Amino acid sequence: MDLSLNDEQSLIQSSVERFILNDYTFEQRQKIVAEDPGYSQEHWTTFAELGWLAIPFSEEDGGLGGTGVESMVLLEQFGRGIVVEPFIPTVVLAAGAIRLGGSTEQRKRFIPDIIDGKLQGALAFAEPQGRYDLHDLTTTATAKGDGFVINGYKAVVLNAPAADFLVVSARTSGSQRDTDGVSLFVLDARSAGISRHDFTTVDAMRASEITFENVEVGPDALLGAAGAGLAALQQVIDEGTFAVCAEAVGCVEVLYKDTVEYSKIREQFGQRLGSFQALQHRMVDMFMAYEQSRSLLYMTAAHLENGYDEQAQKHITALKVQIGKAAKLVGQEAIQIHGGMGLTDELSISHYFKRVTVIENMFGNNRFHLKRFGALAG
Amino acid sequence: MDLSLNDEQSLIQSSVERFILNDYTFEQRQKIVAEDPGYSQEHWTTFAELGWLAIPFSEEDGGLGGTGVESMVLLEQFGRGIVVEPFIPTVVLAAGAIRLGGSTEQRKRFIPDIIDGKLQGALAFAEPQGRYDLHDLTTTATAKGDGFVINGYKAVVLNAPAADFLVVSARTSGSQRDTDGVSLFVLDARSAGISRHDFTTVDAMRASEITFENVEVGPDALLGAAGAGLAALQQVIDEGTFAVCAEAVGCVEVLYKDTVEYSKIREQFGQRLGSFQALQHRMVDMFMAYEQSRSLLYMTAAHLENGYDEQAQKHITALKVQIGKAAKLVGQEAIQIHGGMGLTDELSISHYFKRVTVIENMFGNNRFHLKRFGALAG
Amino acid sequence: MDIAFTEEELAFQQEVSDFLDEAWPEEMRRKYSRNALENFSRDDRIAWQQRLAEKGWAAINWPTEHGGAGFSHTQKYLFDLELARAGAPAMVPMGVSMVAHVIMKFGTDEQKQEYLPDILHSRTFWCQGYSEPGSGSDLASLSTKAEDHGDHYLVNGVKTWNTLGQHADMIFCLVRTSQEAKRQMGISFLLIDMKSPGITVEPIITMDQPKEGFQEINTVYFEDVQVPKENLVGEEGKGWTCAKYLLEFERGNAQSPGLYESLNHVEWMARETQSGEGAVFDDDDFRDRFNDLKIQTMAMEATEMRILGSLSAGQNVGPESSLLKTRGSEISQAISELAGEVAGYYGIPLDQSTPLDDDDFIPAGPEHFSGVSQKYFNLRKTSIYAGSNEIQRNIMAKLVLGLE
Amino acid sequence: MDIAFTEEELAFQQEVSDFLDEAWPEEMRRKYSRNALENFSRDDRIAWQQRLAEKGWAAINWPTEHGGAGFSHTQKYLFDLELARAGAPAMVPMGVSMVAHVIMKFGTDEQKQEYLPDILHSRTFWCQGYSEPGSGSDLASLSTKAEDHGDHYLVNGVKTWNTLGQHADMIFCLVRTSQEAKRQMGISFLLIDMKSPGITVEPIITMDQPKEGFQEINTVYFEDVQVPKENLVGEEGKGWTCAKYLLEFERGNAQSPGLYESLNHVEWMARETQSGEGAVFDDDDFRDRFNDLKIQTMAMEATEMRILGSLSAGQNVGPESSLLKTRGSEISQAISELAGEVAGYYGIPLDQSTPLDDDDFIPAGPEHFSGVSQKYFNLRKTSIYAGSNEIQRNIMAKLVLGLE
Repeated sequence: MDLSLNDEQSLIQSSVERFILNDYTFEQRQKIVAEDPGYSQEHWTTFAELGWLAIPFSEEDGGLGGTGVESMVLLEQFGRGIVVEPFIPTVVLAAGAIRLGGSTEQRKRFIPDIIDGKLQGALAFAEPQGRYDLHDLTTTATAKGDGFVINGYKAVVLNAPAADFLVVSARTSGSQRDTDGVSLFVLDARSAGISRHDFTTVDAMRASEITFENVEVGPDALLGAAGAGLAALQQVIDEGTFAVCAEAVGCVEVLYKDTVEYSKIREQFGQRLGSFQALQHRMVDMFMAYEQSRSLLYMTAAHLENGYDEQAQKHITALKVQIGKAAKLVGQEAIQIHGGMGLTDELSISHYFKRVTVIENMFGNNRFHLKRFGALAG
Repeated sequence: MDLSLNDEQSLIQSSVERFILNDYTFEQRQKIVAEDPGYSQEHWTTFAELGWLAIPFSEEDGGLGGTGVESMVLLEQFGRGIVVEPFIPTVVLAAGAIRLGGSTEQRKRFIPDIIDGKLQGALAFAEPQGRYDLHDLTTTATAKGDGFVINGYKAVVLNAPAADFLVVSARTSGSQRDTDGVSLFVLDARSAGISRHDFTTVDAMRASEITFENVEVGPDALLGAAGAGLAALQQVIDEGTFAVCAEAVGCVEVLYKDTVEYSKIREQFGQRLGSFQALQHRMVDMFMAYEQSRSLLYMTAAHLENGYDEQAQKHITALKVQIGKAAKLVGQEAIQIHGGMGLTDELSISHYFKRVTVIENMFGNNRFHLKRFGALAG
Repeated sequence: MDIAFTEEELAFQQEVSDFLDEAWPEEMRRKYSRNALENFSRDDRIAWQQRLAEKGWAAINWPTEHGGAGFSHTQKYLFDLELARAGAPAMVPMGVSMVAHVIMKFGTDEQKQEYLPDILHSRTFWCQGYSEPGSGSDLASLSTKAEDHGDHYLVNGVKTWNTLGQHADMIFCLVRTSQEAKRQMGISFLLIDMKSPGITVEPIITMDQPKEGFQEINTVYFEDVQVPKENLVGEEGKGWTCAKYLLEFERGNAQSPGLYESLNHVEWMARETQSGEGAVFDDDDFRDRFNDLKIQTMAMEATEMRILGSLSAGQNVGPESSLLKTRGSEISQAISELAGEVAGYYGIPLDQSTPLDDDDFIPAGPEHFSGVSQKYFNLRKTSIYAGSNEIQRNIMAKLVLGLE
Repeated sequence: MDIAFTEEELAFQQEVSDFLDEAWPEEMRRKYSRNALENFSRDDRIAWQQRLAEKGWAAINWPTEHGGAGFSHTQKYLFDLELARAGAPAMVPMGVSMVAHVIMKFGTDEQKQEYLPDILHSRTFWCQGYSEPGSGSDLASLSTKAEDHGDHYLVNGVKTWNTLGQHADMIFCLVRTSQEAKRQMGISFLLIDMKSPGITVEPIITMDQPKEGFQEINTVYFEDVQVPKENLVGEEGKGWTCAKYLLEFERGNAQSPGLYESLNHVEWMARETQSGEGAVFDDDDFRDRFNDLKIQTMAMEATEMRILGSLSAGQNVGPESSLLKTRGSEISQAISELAGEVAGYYGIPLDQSTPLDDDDFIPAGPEHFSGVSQKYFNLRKTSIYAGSNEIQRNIMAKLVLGLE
């Protein structure tokens, strides 16, 4: 039983920490998000050079063979910088589907270029009527020749505006809410029949609504066996959930620590805010929420080291609940204790708050995961 | 729109308030509960003399024709004294069933003696498997001759040890959870076939588990039409719910005010407790919870003045939720802020806390009423 | 006790409802419910307020001698209720509900004649200059200076958290006219023309990111601004008295009608929105939490009835107003949180639509989810402004509980 | 990172489990789970502790030189886990986990020889004399006096919140040996024989109303009690140092095993208990709240692993122990609240049963509901004793967050 990082993991941690501190100040971030494409290609190249984009991939695929702990370490630091570069959409989600569901040929086709920072991807999985149910799909892929024709609509596809390739979930058989019959396809994001409505998100990311109209793909677009894609999709979403939780822990750390620091400087009625006992106790609650969230994050990572089994799934779902509650408490209190300044776009604190609010609504909110936790065995 | 008391109601209020202040100190109460029958017959006689036992009954039945507001005023003050005399079990519940469901003959047989303080009653309605569902009954009443034979088991019947008469819900037809087929019977508490297991409650009341074994009753025991007793029972329980809510508001008032007063005297680290801002803010939350509960109590009473309609039912159910939450918050905080002293039997504060805890579990807890609220129209 | 409305009251309610059908038609409602933030345009707002004024309903808290509506407490409640139902905005408060009361109480006859009619008929748009950078809830720490230059004051300083100043014709300010030992002394209450040379207005972008020109708050800079002496209200150095008097009017309105309306909207959205086999509203847990907020609102409504109802006309709400402010903000924030939960992924897109006719913004998802998260972000302000909830709790601890 | 246990650790866990099967058999478990309050009898408790001592497992926090179990952190965790699973009580802490550490650190060799073996083998039952009427969380305000009478101290005063003093052979006390300006000075640490003339023990009846003789706490009165000088531990006037040292040991144990056990019990009850068409546990809302507590417990477990696991043997937990104490008490209180909810009407009867063989108390309802409300009342203490949660938050604000 050991929840500490090994030397290699600690090295990643300090390298990312240094990057955030030196090259990713809030001012720099704000410049990046103000202009298209909403992230820095230069940073993305740096991520590739530092090997960060290779972390989750097997050595066979040219990656570093990370187990989850390494991604966690990276994303916790990314959270501290509210990094907007699309690591989660491209590396964790879209490439994750290829990593888990793709053939050797498919992996070779995409993963080396992803690791080199040359490809951006997006996972188009959510539909308006489906909410958080991955299997609730009206998008269809109908066999045509040896390939498929995809028709349907996908909601809030993160990083789609920049994506070179898309991974799409579509139904090859069965009815809307069947768990069988779900297939995953990887395709060129500029394929004929794809139209996008691009938009900015409240947390300064870019995303799209995507319509698929008679999009024809070849047989090599299918990831894994037809109709059996739900398991891979579930695992990708679980890994994505774990990733946003790691990021949220980093955000929560900044939210609570910045608030404590602010309270030490800011004066009201001739007294430092931090000397008011009512606020002290509330900041202690923020600290406790952070500390416990981080602990559960690390315990979940330790389970993932054992493999993506039922215990790991159960811990990921528990973690999402814990982080969701902690982030809401800490975020709301951070704004409240910052007072008027906390409401402004000018201070970084509101941006952390918005990021954790979005994370709470991603991949299933608190109540969704509370129910899933109850339904999972173990 | 007017939530204030009229002159007569104000008179009742100040008369009960005086009684609590002068004749019902905590020490006096503790003496009463230490001995059988667990309440003061002398006080009961006083209640009768002051006309309090006549409040809810119609003038036709020899009562004062109160509408709910008068009972509320009385019980709010009873709450301030954590009065143990069985006003709710006898007058509100057992006699309430007769008042609502009884024939002229039946009302004449019981109500005058109840008003005179000569009769004690108890309502035996809950069964272990039924929890808060009034219609979930395994107790049966089978026709025999022109009367009935009752068999079954009733749980936690308040005031049963002292009761002269019982009102019992039993199934005359249908299966366990049917809403039809529920009948109410009034019978002598010492009828052959009735056996009791008496006990004290955590809030110093007396109650019994009751077994009915071939208890024979005549046709005059049936209250209202056979099989159609659920409506009257539901109304009685709603009136009981309203009554305990009024009582709880009185308890909450004492819990919060005593805590504030204690915090003004008690010193820690050379400072009065009440000067610590963290405690001040929590005591403000106690105050707000009280104030809003009391407001909703009064608004509910105003609806009851209009009659026992859907709006009244909905308000009673909302009130139970509001009071349940408020009493839990205020009770727990009162104990916590009193510290070690709050844990003792010696101080009255823990007795108020225990009473509101019991009230929370009576007639449906918070979650039961939250669901009922959602199910009620309007 | 009596929960029912009289026939007269019900007739009044009908009258309000009929008026709103015409004055704030479905078309306006649709225009402003396109985005949860409901950023009204200056023109629409003024036109609407002038309609209210024509009807005699612009100034519901004014005495009738000055053109007040003369509503009873019940009428006020019903008026708020119908306004909320129709989705029509309340009057912008800075003129009619704030500075007007100070002018009525402390102003000269000349000032009353000059300002009150224009306020009543929305011919002048007012804003407020109280807070300063760094002052937060500690208003008395202000440092904007007004120096005596004979016939005028020379004003220098910065005011912030200024609501809708970009639209304003006039601003009422607390300024320091002398340095006294006790900080509350030496503060004066000044009316300043926003077109005066030396005034600049800069938007503050809040985290809900309203579109340019639709910001709610601003910083106002004063650089050698000349203000005629006749623009002083009350005595010089007694501005704190005016400010305290005004504060009493800030928190007296019934909030439950608006809260019910927000709840109804969330319920409607949750019934429209699918989740799993059924609608979001069919989920037990969701409905329980929704109903819990509804019950909190009922308790709030009952408290408003008790507190507001017990006042005779013209009386001010005491420290209990702190309770209403605190609970009202907490409940409204919780409702907006629930709305965000209903929106799910569609809480993520940023909505920067405006109510301007030439705006061709297309929302990413269903229109009713547009700006739902931004509304949640925006409402964080309600527990911070007008005396943060911490300040309100301090006030209640002191004035209601007697704790110091 | 590694979440799995080694083979050696699993073998150890099995050994504990096998031992418990024999030493704390199902029969004892049934006896004490009859009532949620689990008031153990003195005899059963001592017999059990002596069994642990025989096995070498009585003193899990002692160095092995004094007879400590020499457990690793993981072993401690597994030991706590199995104890909780078997429903076996932990050691009464006042001897083995409290005074023993002070004696080891500050005691003379004679004191070590005289007291430690008897503590280890539960031949002496210890209790604590710290708090005084009125002192609350402010320990340093104590006023029990120990006057120097040459070869002995003469002790006069009152100690309260004394746990299980009715069973005790010895008490360790903080007493005032001189009056100093700084209140922490002049306090000394004394060991006193409970059979000394002048000592009387009076029960404090707590709101959970335990049966006579089974009270958890007492007041202890000292009237001219003579205490030999050799019973002073450490230097005269340095008792505060002993007390502070001891406090570090009070909050270091893993609580999650016990919390999981309580949750399992609630789950079992909720599955057994009917509500409407199904079991209470089938209610979505109930299960969500139950699982929320379970997730809180998982986060607590993870925090314990991180904090306790990062210590090398003998190191003390820092201010983070305040986090564990605070959250542990809050979660355990919430679990007991949920248990009360399951019990419904059967939370109302008072249970005054005892584990004595001649007790013929018959519970009103199903046995598993006996004392459920009383347990809820009883656990209110956990956020008050050993430094209230307010004190813990003060400590964290100061030592972790650096706020003053």
